[in-house]
Amino acid sequence: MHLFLSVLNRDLMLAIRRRRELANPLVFFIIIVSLFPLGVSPDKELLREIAPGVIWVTALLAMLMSMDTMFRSDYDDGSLEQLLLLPGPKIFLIGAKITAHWLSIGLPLVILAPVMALLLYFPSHAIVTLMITLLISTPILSLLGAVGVALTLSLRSGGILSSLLILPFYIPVLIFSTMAINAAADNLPVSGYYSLLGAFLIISVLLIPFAVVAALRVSYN
Amino acid sequence: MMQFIHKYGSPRYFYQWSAPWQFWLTVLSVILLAVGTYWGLVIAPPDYQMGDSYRILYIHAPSAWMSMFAYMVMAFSGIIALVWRIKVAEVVIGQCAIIGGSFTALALITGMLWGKPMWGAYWVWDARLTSELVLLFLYMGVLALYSAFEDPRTGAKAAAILSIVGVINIPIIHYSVEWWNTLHQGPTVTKLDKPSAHISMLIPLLIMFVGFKTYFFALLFARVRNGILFREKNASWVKEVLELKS
Amino acid sequence: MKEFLNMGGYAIFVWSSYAIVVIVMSGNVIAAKMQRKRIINELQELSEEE
Amino acid sequence: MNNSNHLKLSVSQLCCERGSRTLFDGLNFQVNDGEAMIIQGSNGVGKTSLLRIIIGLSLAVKGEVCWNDQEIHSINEEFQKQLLYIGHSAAVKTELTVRENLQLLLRFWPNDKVNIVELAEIIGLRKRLSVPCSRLSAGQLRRVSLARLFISTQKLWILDEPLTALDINFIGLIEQRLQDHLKQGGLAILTTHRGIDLDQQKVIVLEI
Repeated sequence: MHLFLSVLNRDLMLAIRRRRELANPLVFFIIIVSLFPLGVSPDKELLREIAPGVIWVTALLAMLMSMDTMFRSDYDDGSLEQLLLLPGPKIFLIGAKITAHWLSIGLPLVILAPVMALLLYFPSHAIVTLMITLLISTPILSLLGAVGVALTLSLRSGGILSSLLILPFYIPVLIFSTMAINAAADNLPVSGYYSLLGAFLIISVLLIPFAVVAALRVSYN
Repeated sequence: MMQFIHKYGSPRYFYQWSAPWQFWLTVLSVILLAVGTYWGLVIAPPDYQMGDSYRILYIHAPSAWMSMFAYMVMAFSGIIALVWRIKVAEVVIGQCAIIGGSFTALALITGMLWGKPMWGAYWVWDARLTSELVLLFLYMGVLALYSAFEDPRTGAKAAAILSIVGVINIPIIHYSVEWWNTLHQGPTVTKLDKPSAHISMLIPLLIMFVGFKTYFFALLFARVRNGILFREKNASWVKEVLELKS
Repeated sequence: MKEFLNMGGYAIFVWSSYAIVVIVMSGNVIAAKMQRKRIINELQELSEEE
Repeated sequence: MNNSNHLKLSVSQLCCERGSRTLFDGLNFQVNDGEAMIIQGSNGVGKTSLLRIIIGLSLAVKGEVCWNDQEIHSINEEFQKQLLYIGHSAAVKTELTVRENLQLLLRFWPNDKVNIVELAEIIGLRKRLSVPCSRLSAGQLRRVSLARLFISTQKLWILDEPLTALDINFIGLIEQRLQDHLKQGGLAILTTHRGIDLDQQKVIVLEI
């Protein structure tokens, strides 16, 4: 636990120092979402129709963009191997790094999403659902992304490859989240979707760190 | 268990015992595929609603099935490769990805060719086609990752981890797609599925299933044997084998 | 024979899909054979060097 | 076990491959407490790979590494408690100041006998404590990472090219520190191009 906290603290400290770099995915998110009305049409009905999908896919891409920051710099300057050599279970270390990543990218996205939803005339009563789905799902995106990044760490062009590997795994989260949001927009019950997404989150939290540790071992071989 | 795996997984021993298997599986698959195709195209009666177009399913369904099966095999050998560090299992992963990928492509193409007359469009976001498409993406990922490493052993280990994560995800993806599909589409579309049970239609389907399976294993054995020869090029037994060959 | 080839009007779809399957599956086999040839040649060169 | 003065690191029948070529095979050696081993060899013979295998970061194709006769992966925790490894990348976060980096070192490898200022004094960066490491020279970065040596309570030191980019008097300091470490019954394994003068009869030289 001490390991978890100290690594989390370290990564957050670094995140604060890198805030400009970390802002990029958020700016990307804002720009892409605002491109859709320009590209498709400013028609209220249409935008309201596509809003959940647009916001979700864009958020997903923004997360992917930021994935490389999770391990890359630590791998390059050799501090990742130092961390891996710390006594204590490695999954705490990994968990801490993923948590830090989510706090510095995922959480801002969740907070930003409602604003973008308003740009797309998304009904305000469904915005809470939008935020909750993002709140539950973005950690899953961080976790899955960690696997991809860890696997491609030792490769030159790791970034793009890792997103290719991971995107298919994002599909269920995307489907259920957007379905939940649409349901909320039509004033249908959404608790079922929440519990499903919650189940995904729990499974991911329990299993994925082990996969990441294994992947890092491979990257160092 | 462990000794068993180590015994049959040692490259040299595998190379020996797999030879006859490969041969007989090849023979068997040729016969079965020939019989199945003839039966499916000629003997089996046309379907009362789909007419003759349903005969495509005799190759579509087995391809789709094998594309899944190949992924399972890949993930399973991935586990073996990671847990017991068996070289042969590592080879299997890479070769299996190639074969499985081609089956997935076949399932997609034949599915589209079936869909055109049935749905009037080459592509419909039908649950089965969609998850087949996702499966193709997964295979692409594994192949891309595997070939990205210049050291094949590292590549195999990485691909193993990815395919294991994938095999846990496939059911989730599949059901989420099904659900999404049922929500977004009317049930009017004829679902892409096995022909409505009539015994004379099912027999050729079964024959084709077995034929595809034997074909898969024959091909897998062939490719894995090649892979082993390459991987073990410095080992003495390989040289012996080759002296016999040359 | 004619209406067999005609496949009740679905000829293009049925035959093209069967053709593709045949091409791909036999292509796989040929690829494996060529892979084997390539590797064996390479290894023989390797052993001749020594 | 840890504080018994009969520590040893032994390597048996170690084999390492990169791609298809074999870097080394059947490698055997043993290092006892108070001994230092210097690994020499031209670039690309696998010095770094060997160190990575010894610290358990990457796996050998064959053979095993033992710490006090126990295979290191079977006693991961205990082994890593005794291990200090410094690779040839500095592992210093350039976004952070010298002080923050030293704080990180002390957080992950605690040693209440030392405080930041003393530590900075030793590595000669006292006046630059609040300078971001991105503004340090290569040599200074190296010193920040080598600060590990001066807070170390670990018995087994594994150093990959520790002396690169250092000036003469700091090299002297490091050599002194190594001597003390060996005197206190520590072990050291290091790779280096330039010679390093330690108490000669305690030094094993391994050529790979």
